[in-house]
Formats: sequence, structure tokens, C-alpha cells
Amino acid sequence: MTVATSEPRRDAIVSVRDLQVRFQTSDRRATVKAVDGVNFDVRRGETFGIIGESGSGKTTIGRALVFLLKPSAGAILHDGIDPLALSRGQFQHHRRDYQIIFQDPNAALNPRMTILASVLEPLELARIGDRAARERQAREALERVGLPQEFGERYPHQLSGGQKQRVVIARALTLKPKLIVCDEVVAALDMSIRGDVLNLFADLQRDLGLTYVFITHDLAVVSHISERVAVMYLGQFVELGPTEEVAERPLHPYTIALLSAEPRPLPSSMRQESRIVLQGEVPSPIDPPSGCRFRTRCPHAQPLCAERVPEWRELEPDHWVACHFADRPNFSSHESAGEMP
Amino acid sequence: MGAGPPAQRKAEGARDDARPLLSVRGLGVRFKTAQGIWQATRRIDFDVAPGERIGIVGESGCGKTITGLSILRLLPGNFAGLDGRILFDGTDLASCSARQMRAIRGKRIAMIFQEPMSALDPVFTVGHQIAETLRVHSDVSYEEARAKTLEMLRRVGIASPERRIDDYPHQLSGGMRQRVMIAASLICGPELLIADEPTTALDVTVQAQILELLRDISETSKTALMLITHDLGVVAETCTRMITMYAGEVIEDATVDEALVRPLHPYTSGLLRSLPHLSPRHGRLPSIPGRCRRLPRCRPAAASAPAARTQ
Amino acid sequence: MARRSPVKVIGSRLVQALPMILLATFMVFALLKLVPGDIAVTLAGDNATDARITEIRQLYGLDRPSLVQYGAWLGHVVQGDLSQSLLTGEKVADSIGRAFPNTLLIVVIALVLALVTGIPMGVMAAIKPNGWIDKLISMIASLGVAVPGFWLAMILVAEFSLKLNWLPATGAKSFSASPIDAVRHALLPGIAIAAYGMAEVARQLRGALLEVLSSQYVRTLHAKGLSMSRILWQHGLKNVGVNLLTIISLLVNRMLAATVVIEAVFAIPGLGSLIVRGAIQRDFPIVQGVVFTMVVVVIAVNLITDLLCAAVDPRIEQ
Amino acid sequence: MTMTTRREAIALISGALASTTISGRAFAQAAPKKGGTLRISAPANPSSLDPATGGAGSDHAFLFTMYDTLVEWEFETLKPKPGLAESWKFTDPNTLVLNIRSGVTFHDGTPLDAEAVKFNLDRNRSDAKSNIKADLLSVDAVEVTGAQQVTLKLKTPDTALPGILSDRAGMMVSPTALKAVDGGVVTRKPVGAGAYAFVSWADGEKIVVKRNEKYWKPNRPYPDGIEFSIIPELTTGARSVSAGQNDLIYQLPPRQKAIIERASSVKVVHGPTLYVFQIFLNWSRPPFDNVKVRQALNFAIDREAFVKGALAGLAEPAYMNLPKSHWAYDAEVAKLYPYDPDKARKLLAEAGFKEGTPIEIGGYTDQDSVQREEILIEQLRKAGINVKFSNGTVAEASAAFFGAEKKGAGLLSAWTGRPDPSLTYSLMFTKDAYYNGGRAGVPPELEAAIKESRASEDIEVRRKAFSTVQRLVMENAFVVPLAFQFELVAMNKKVQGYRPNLLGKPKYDDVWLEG
Repeated sequence: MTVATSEPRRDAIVSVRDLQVRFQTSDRRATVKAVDGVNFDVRRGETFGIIGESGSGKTTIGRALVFLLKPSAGAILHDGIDPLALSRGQFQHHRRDYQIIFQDPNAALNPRMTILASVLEPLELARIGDRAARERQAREALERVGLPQEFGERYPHQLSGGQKQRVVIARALTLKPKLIVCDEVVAALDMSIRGDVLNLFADLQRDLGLTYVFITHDLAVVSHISERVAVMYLGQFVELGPTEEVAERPLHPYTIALLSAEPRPLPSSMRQESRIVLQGEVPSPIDPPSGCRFRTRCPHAQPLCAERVPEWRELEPDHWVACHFADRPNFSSHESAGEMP
Repeated sequence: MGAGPPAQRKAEGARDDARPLLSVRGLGVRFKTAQGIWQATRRIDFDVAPGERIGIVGESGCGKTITGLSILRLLPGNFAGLDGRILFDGTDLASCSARQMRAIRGKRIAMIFQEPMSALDPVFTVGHQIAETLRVHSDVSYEEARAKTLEMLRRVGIASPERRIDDYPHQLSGGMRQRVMIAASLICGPELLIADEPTTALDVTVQAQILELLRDISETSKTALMLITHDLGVVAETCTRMITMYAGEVIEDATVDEALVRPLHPYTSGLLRSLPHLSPRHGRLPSIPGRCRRLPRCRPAAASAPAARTQ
Repeated sequence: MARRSPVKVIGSRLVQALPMILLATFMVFALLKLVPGDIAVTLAGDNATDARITEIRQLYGLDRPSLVQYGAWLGHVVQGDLSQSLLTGEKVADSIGRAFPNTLLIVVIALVLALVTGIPMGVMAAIKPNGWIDKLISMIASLGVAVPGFWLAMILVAEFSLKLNWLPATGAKSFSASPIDAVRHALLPGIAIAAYGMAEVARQLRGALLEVLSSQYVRTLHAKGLSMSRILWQHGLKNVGVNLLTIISLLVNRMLAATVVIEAVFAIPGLGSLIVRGAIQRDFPIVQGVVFTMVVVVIAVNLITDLLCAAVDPRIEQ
Repeated sequence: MTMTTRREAIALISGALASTTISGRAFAQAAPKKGGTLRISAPANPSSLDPATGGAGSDHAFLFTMYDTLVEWEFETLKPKPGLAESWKFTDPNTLVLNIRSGVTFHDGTPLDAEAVKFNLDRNRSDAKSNIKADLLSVDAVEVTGAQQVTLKLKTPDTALPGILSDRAGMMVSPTALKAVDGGVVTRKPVGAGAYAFVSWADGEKIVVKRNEKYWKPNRPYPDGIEFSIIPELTTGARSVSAGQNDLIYQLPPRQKAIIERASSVKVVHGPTLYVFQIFLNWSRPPFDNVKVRQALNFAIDREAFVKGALAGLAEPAYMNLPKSHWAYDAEVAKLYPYDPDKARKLLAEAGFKEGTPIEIGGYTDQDSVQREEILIEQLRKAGINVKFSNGTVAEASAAFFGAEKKGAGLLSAWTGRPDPSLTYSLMFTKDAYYNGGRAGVPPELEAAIKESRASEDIEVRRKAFSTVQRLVMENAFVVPLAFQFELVAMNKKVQGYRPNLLGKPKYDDVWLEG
């Protein structure tokens, strides 16, 4: 695919250009192309959603964005600068602005540390302010995520899953980051708590001017929270655009299938029967299909799809897609995606 | 639905069979905990007609999984006691001997679970595990069992079953594992399949495949399906009737259409409203106050309010 | 996931084992040289004089630098010659060839006994954790671990040899000459070592089985209508197969070590007795030879264990 | 003596048969008969089966069965008596003539004649591998003066020679066998002229010998053969006798007596030996360079109590290096050191030795040794002597004290004794002797007296010389003798005719098996 957006946008807080991340398999005999040529910008103050199924490489992208993983090729610019070009000390300092939160709050919290101690930890490591100032900051962070004062003295096992995830968010907030990568942050939470936590994210963004990269497999979550969404399949973006656009007028057959697969609590009278159920399994990222990676499961695949890699093109304003036939009306999504409740 | 005897329920079921396949009456389950006896579920009544697909929905901890497990009497080690009756085809499973119970498990009532990875024995081939159900319940030769297993693998949509039959679970994807689980549960042709969150751990496109498979199998082989899930969408896609549980009790029992269009119970409507769905991205999600099952949060009614809809 | 052929695996493991063998024999050699005491004194005899001891050191090459001596030994080993006892002149290969079967028989008997008793104990304990059977078995297991092997050995001899006269109190017989007699001689020492093994197998197996029994797939098996005994003996045991094999390989190593004491108690001319004699007399070719043999055995046991683990558990890659 | 293994430290011996007690029934009175295999539990693998190259005192138990010696001794007195040499005579102080018994052959048929004896003696005193060159230092030349006669030309008078020829130096090996073996050592293929011929030796496991059908002693031996099972753990060895798997075990420690006597099928024989527990002293440096400190140590020890406490009473208190029954024993010397802690204190004060100053003494780690140490610590403490034992294995601790390291002021060990007492004294109490740990000099009159003891053939002259030797050694307190251990042999009741000997190294000359 060609790199169409070679010039980073001015308002981009993160610019990703032709990002590739590869791993060795455990027997060191093959290379997994976890992320294979991805381009996008994250705009300041927005929530950028990345949706994909397991093995699509979305988590790898998330880690690469905050340099928990080193890209094998390509560039990731933070505010126009390449963090990898920074000195060690500068890099550590720079890192505070770009945080990541994971799915499992249990893994992120030390069971033997009080909540307050856990929230204080990043401040202490960064040696910010004196002890009193740090503690005040930590308590503010806890308050901001809606946890009462007395929670600071508790231990993780005394908290519910949602409360723990709030603690993790508070901890990320202490260093006043510009951007937070949220990797499946509500996947482990109960339905009813999910709403609360998502509301919290929205509040924080409004109040603190945060930018989010929201990584999830859950269509409902991503479409609720993000302005723009990228759809990922087998290490590549297949579609990127404003959430409403992607949800209501998807361009890529995979997006269409994904939207159609989402079970909806609709009564039978409101359901339409032409649901698209993809056949087969996701191919191996070790040896992905030639041409378009989705072609092996695509209901509209043509011989061309095997021969040529589809171009990453801006088919509609701000709406990108990688499909040879996305502009053909015959599989245009509009009628198959279904109505929203 | 309350304690209405099966005869009174004629109007409701999709089928008009003489009597329900499964009839649960006054079911309650207790567990031993460090704090004493905990009543996990109480006064649960519902029926499943032959071939019917019902969904049991509720949040985690509401007792839906325990209800599923108690039908097969597969309750965990700290199980302390069970009240009520579980009438299956006229037999009260609550008072069956262990031997009778074993003869029913897998043969007449099958069950599949959420995590297809951990629900399969990692050190046996999938073929072995599918055939095993058949072999414990009937006297078949190795060849017969293998042939039947291949047929089942094909039936649940596994490509090149001849190759997959000798694979181990870790060599399969999550979706394939769940297909294997389904194959193993259906090989004896059970009358009832209890599926406990069968797609929760799966990706959405794979979930669609599995749900389609379950619906298809239930329709073609007339197997009743009891689908336990927290996802109203899954129920809407798959089932005809929906039972909502909250704090260990059944609070609503209605057809899916009715329940979704006019949820009578505030909890059901709360659940529906809290869904962060595709369109309403502007605005806040309504939150359901409280989350501990012991804290009543149902606004107009207490948690122990009787089921809102009866026949 | 591609599997490598067992031949290749064995080959590469043997190559990896070479440095281990070198290191082990060199370290033992260095230790023998470091501790005071000198075979030259033994060789010089009761009427030793300083001059005679010096003379003997020259005569036997004991005055050469240690590394040279080790190198000379290694040179012989490379040519397939474990050299001979400095003291008696017997070929070390002959000594080991005679001693090893005796030790092996004891270890094999001990292992079989430990498994035959330990596995049912572990399984029974796991069926109902914290039930009275479990508590009883755990008590027996604690005893098995706590009771020193040599003490048990002496009790066994007192009871079964001296009092009842069922089994011989000391010595060993060649297995090839008379299998029954050989087993009769190795039985009591085998039991003495097996007690610890039994306890270890029972305890570890119980723990591993409990973990298996609490796993999701066991619930599936129940849901499929399998009986508890079938779940335990078929699925349970195969699932703890890797644990069991690991226990076995550890036990073999431990039992080999335990033979040093047990062989002394039963006057069994095995590897343990041999290395003790070699060490006391600073007869380093003997010690080196036994260490070499033991290291090879341990490496072989570990290798076999790994191969078997891979056979039992498909998730393990070779 | 002390080197090599722990077993040895426990047991090599000699002495006159002062008291042989037999537990249980008395010997059966039936006439000796031939047949059967004598099964013996032996405590140690031999260091070699070649008498010239071996070193361990424990080897004799095997060697004596295969090799006959030129001179033998009376069991009870250790008085030399004819062996392969039917007679000997010092024709002058520097000439010893040996007349060799005729008609004797080695196991391989080689005749045992004067040439064979000369071959052996020359090998023993000059071969590089020979460990017994020192024993024959006084021999200048060995001459064949007849078909069955050799004459030893001596550099200096040495009347200890007959005694020496009753030990390794006098064990005759077949010259044919020696010449046939590469290196001239018959370690693994011994061929002698003894009562039994070698069959096999599996190191650390078993030695088998069979009856020499052409043995020169009439009607001997009785058993068809002997099987030695090598069982280093004496408790185990004793059990093998209790269980009937072996017929006889020797060199048992005293504590085993009560245990083994419980088995009804077993009888126990014991008798005194030359094996003496003692504290070796390094008198080359403080504190033992002061004779008063050494004497104090000797006064501070209650030997009677030591015998009871450490050796279950199966021992004789030792006041010098010879037991009461020995022909050279001097009762006057024995009176030098009665138990007298006050005297000890006084001597220490005179020596300017500060009471309670720790003295480091080496010792062994085995259970019996540690028990002996504990008793000694207690006894010495009463005299204000603070002894600290630092223990090691027999090999370690011995090498550390006697070898180049010179560790510790003393060593609690034992002396196994020699057929002729002059060896005992020259190996311990001459300058540069290996068992003189400090290699310090001794009074010239002691060296002279030791020499004197080997100058005359006359036993009275020798006795007087030894009196002087003993007196000088004990007055100078070069050693702290503690106790002579008894030989303790347990055997199946069907074993008949076993007699202990003063040397403490078992011989089975008259043993036969009943039933």
C-alpha cells in the first residue's frame, strides 16, 4: 500500500508512518508480522478507536505507540518528534506524557501495596515535588476518578474490578499525560460498570484535554467513545474514518461483516435476516495471504484481490479504506449494515 | 411466571407439546462460605419445552451459571444444599442417584462452557474427547466412534476434519475449540444443551459463527437450548424466550420480543439502556446504581420482587 | 510448532551435556585436590617416611600440576579408558561395571515401589481433600519424608532379616546370574529408599491432581457423564503425567544420592560405596569415574524425562 | 598405623594373650575337620595384595592367608618362631643366616628356595615401588649360601630382623609371578606359598581364596577356602554375621560387643593387642616444646576411667607403648604417670603455662573418636587444661599433623604396633621419623638406646634396652598413651579354633568349620 499521508497533520499528537512490528516465533524459525505497514495520525484531544479481533495486531500497535515495543520499521512521532532519537534521560521524561492502561487491573496493581501507595508510585519514580505535594496530587487523582478518600488506605483485594480499574486510571493521571492508550480497559468489567467507567473516561477527557487511543474488540464500546475509528485485520488497517461514517456507511467488506456480526438486542420484527457470517478462520500472520489479506474470507473476492495489494486510499473525505472494490456499489454496505436501535 | 404449573404455560411456548422437557420448580442452591451458608439462588421456576431455545440473562454473580450447573448437578465443592425440583422428562434430577445422573449427563443433557481452551483436556486429541462422550454412554467400536466423530466435526463446520481429529486443543483457534466442544456435547444427540456463555471469550465474527451453529443445530436436531449469557444481543439473535435473573432470582420471564420491546422489569430496562451502543455516542450512558447483589438497586422494586411477568 | 526429530533432539542434548560432564568432573577433581589428605600417604603405607611419600608422589605422577593430572585423566577418558585405581590398580571401568548394576537395581526397585504405593496414595488423597483418608495419607507421607533412610533400613533389617530371616541383611547378587536372588538382596535397601519416594510421589501427585480436578475441563468431563474414577485415572493421571515424570527424574537423582548411605548400611558394593571408598582414600580416578557415570546417568534420565514429557503433553515442544 | 581408613583407626593390634574370654558356650570339643568355606566380613578393601607395595595395616588379614612369612610368631607372646625359615642364627652381630624349609613350593609350582628368598628380599629393600625398604635398611647384601640357605650381611647389628621378617618383609612372593607381571607388582595376581591360593578380587566387594592343597603344614588348612566380603560399615558387617550371611567379623569396636552378643548364633572372642590409643605430640613448638606441659598432660589423664568410658572396658590402660603382657614391658615405667590432676596443675604453673589457654589438637570425625575426645576434654579440664579438638577425616587430620602442614599441637589417634618393638620406637621417636610430627630432635641417649635394642640377640639385653627406651620416651613425655584396645572378633558358633593374637591382625591357622 502506498503511504498516502506522508505529511503529518499539524494537529497530530501521534503520527504513525508505515509501522511494522515483527516477532520471532518461540522456536525462532518464523517471523510473525504482527503489524505490517500501518499509517495514521491521532489528533490532539480526540479519541481514536482501533478495533480488531484477536490476533489482528491492535494490542501490538498500542504497545508500540508508547514504546513498550520497538518498531521493526517505520516511524512513530510524538508531537512531531521521534522519541527514539532522544537521550535516555529525555526519553524517560518524555514517556510520562504517553501512558498506557491495560485490560486487567489486577495485574497492574501490587496486591501488597495500598491503593494510595500504588498511585503515588509513578510520582515517586519520577521524583516530582516533595512528599506532601505528591500525596496531595495522588489524592486528587483518586478523587478525580471518583474514589472516596478512604480508598487510599485499602488494598486491591478489597476493591471491585471497576474500582481497581479506576485506581489504574488515577495512577496514569498522576503524571498528567497528554495521551493515554487504553487497551481493552473495560473488557473485564461487567456490563453495568462498563458504562460508569466509559463515562469517567469521557469526563476526564473533557476536563483535562486528554487524547485517547482506545483499543478494543468491542464495537459498541468503540463506537460510543471514539470520534474516529480504525478497523484492523491481520496486521493492517482496512478502514479508517469518523465513527459514524464507519458505523453507518462502512466501505470495507470486513468492516461490514464485523458490524453485521455484532449481536443486537432487537426484537425479531426489527431484525433483518441478511446477516453476514464470515466463513473460515483468520489466516496465520506468519504467512498472510497475498494481495488483500481479507480476500480468503471476503464474500466479494476477485482474482485481482490475490494479485495486488489494495491501495490505502481516502475514498471519502477523512474516510480511508484498503479495498480494490470499495467504490463499487454492488457490495456497498448501506443496506446490509442494518439500522441502529 | 411464579409457581404456575406447566399446564398453565401453554400459551407462551413456541411449541405446543404436551409437557415441557425441563421443568424447574422452586430451585434454590446454597453454598458454604467462610461467613456461613450463602443462599446463591432461590425460588427459581421455569420450563423449557422440547426444542425450545431460551436465554438466561443477568450480570455476573446473579446466579445464572449456578442455575445451569445445578440442573446437571455439577456444583462446586462448597455446595451445601439444594431445594426444589428439577423435573427432566418426568425424572427429578434433584433426587437422582449419582449413577443415574451420570447416565443423563452428556447423553440426554449436555453442557458447554465459556472458555473453550480450558474446557478441553489439553493432553487428549479433540477426536478422543469428542468420541469419549459417545463411548461412555454406548457400546461402540473404536472405528464407529471415530466415524461418528468425523461426522460431528463436519457437522459443526470444521474444515478438513480428517486432519483436525488428531489435533490437540492448543493447535486449534478459539472458535474451532468451541466447535469441538459443541461436537462433543452433541454426539450423543441430547435433548437439552446448556450453553454457559459459549461465545463470551470469542471474537465477534467468530461469535456470529458459533451462534449461527447453535441455532442451526437446535433447529435441525430439535435439541432444546438453554443459553446462559450476559449479552442481551446474543439472546436476541439466538433465542425465543428470555429469563432475566437478578440476585439469585428470576425477575422476568417473557418472549424475547416482549422483553426487549417492553421490558417490564426495571432491571431489564436498565440493562438495555446501559448498553453502549452504536448510535448514541453523544451523551452519557445511564448507570445502574450499586453493583453488589446484596444491595438492592432496582429502583421501583426490591431485588427480591417477584418476577414481573407471569403467565 | 514444527517438531524436531527425537534423534536430533538427543544429539543436540548430548552435545550440550559435554560441558556439564567436563565441569562436574573437573570440579570434583579440584575439590579432591583442595581438601587435605593425600593418596601418596596411603600408598606409602604404615611405615611411611617423608622421603618415601615424596618418592611415591613422583612415582605416581602426583607431583605434577593438578591441571596436568586432570588433563591426563581426560586424555584417557576421551580414548574410552577411565584409567585405574591408583591404590589397587583395578580398572575403574571394571569397578563401575560391577557396581553400577547393583545400584541400578536398588534404584529401579525403589522407584517402582515408590510409584506403586505413592500413586494410589496420591490419587486417594486427592479424591476427597481434607477427608480422613487424605489426612491419614498425609501423615504417612510426612513420616516417609521425615524418617531417615538409613534408620528405616536398620529397622527393616532387624525385622525382616535378623528376626524373621526372610531377606538377606547385606550384600548384593548379580542380576544376570540369579534375578530372584538379586532382587531379594536389593529389596530391603530398595524399600528403605522408596519410603521417601513414596511420600514425595503421594504429596506431589495429590497437589497436582487437585489442581487438575479444579480445572475447567474436569467440569466438562463430569458434564459428559464420565465417572470420577475414569476422570481420575485416565484424564487426571495423564494430565499430571508431566508432573509425575518430573518427580520421577528428581527422585532418580535423589535416590542415586541416597544409595551412598544405604549401600553402606547394607554392604552393597555399588556406586555409592565405590565413590565413598575413592573419596576417603583420595583415589581420584575412582571418584572421577563414578562422578562421570553419575553425571551421564543424570543427564540421560533428564533427557528421557524430557522426551517422555513431550510424548505425554502435546503442548511441550521439543 | 593411623593413616588410610577410619576402620584402621579402630582396629589394628598386637600383644600377648593375657585374657581370652569367650562369651556363650565354651568351644566344642570335637576334632577339627576339613571342608566348608569360611565367610569373613572384612572392614576394608586391601590397598594391595602385593606385600611389598601395599601400605595399610588392614591388608595383613588377607595377606597372611596367601603368603607365608620367613618367620612366624607365637600368637600369645609374639615370640618369633620358625616359618618358611626353619631356623635362623646371628653368626655374628652383622650376619644373619636363614635356613629355608625344603620342599615348599609357591602356588604356581615355583620352588621356594634360597634364590626365591633372595629375590624377594632384594626386591623388598631396593625396588622403587617397595614400601618396606625402610624395614630392611640394615641389610647390606643378601647372599645365597646354599640351595636352601641365605645369608644376610648387615650394615649395623639388627636383632629386630626376625621380627621384621614375620611381617610384610618376610612374605614370600613367587619370583615367577613377579617376573611375569608388567612392572613387577602382583597387586592383582598374588602368588604366595600360604595356606590359601588367590582366586579373585573384586575391589571393595569380595576377595576369594581357596585351599592350597600342597601346603607344607600338615593337615592345614581345614576350610576349602575363604570368602572375604568387604563391608566398611562395621555395624553392617556385624549384622551380616548375626544374620548368618558371614561367619566371622574382626576389628569390631568395643561398643559392638553388647549388641552382637544378643544374637544367639554368635560368639565373641577378645584379647589384648598392641593397638594403643594415644595423643601424638608435636614437641618442636609451644606449648609442647616444654617437657613440663607434656608431663602435665600425662598426669591429667585418668586412664582407668578412659578405658571404662570410651572403650566399654575392653582395653588395658596404657602408660607406655607396650602392654603389660609384652616381653619388653617395664612395670617401673608404668608408675611414672599416675592420675594426678593437682600435679598436672603444678607442672603447668612451673612451666609458666597460663591455665585455660586453649590447646588445639587434631582428631577424627567418626563417632567413636568424638566420644573419646569428649572424655578427654572433661578429664583435662579438671587439671586446668583447655583442649580444643579440630576434627577431620582420618586421612585429612593425619596428613595435616604428620605431613608438611604441621597442623595442631597434637593428634588424638592410635598406634597399631609392630612385631618388633624397636620399629615402634624408631618410627615415632627419632628425629625426622614420619610419625614424629614436629620432626624435632630427641635426647641422644634415646636414639642410642633404640639402636642398642637392635644390637643384641639376647632377649634380656634387649629387654633392658627397651626399658631405657620406654623410660626416656615417657620421662620426656613425647607421647600420651591412653589405652591398648582389645581385639574383638565375633563369629558364628560353627567357627572353631579361632585364637586372637597379640598383633591384632587375624590369622586363621587352626580355624575349622563345624557341621
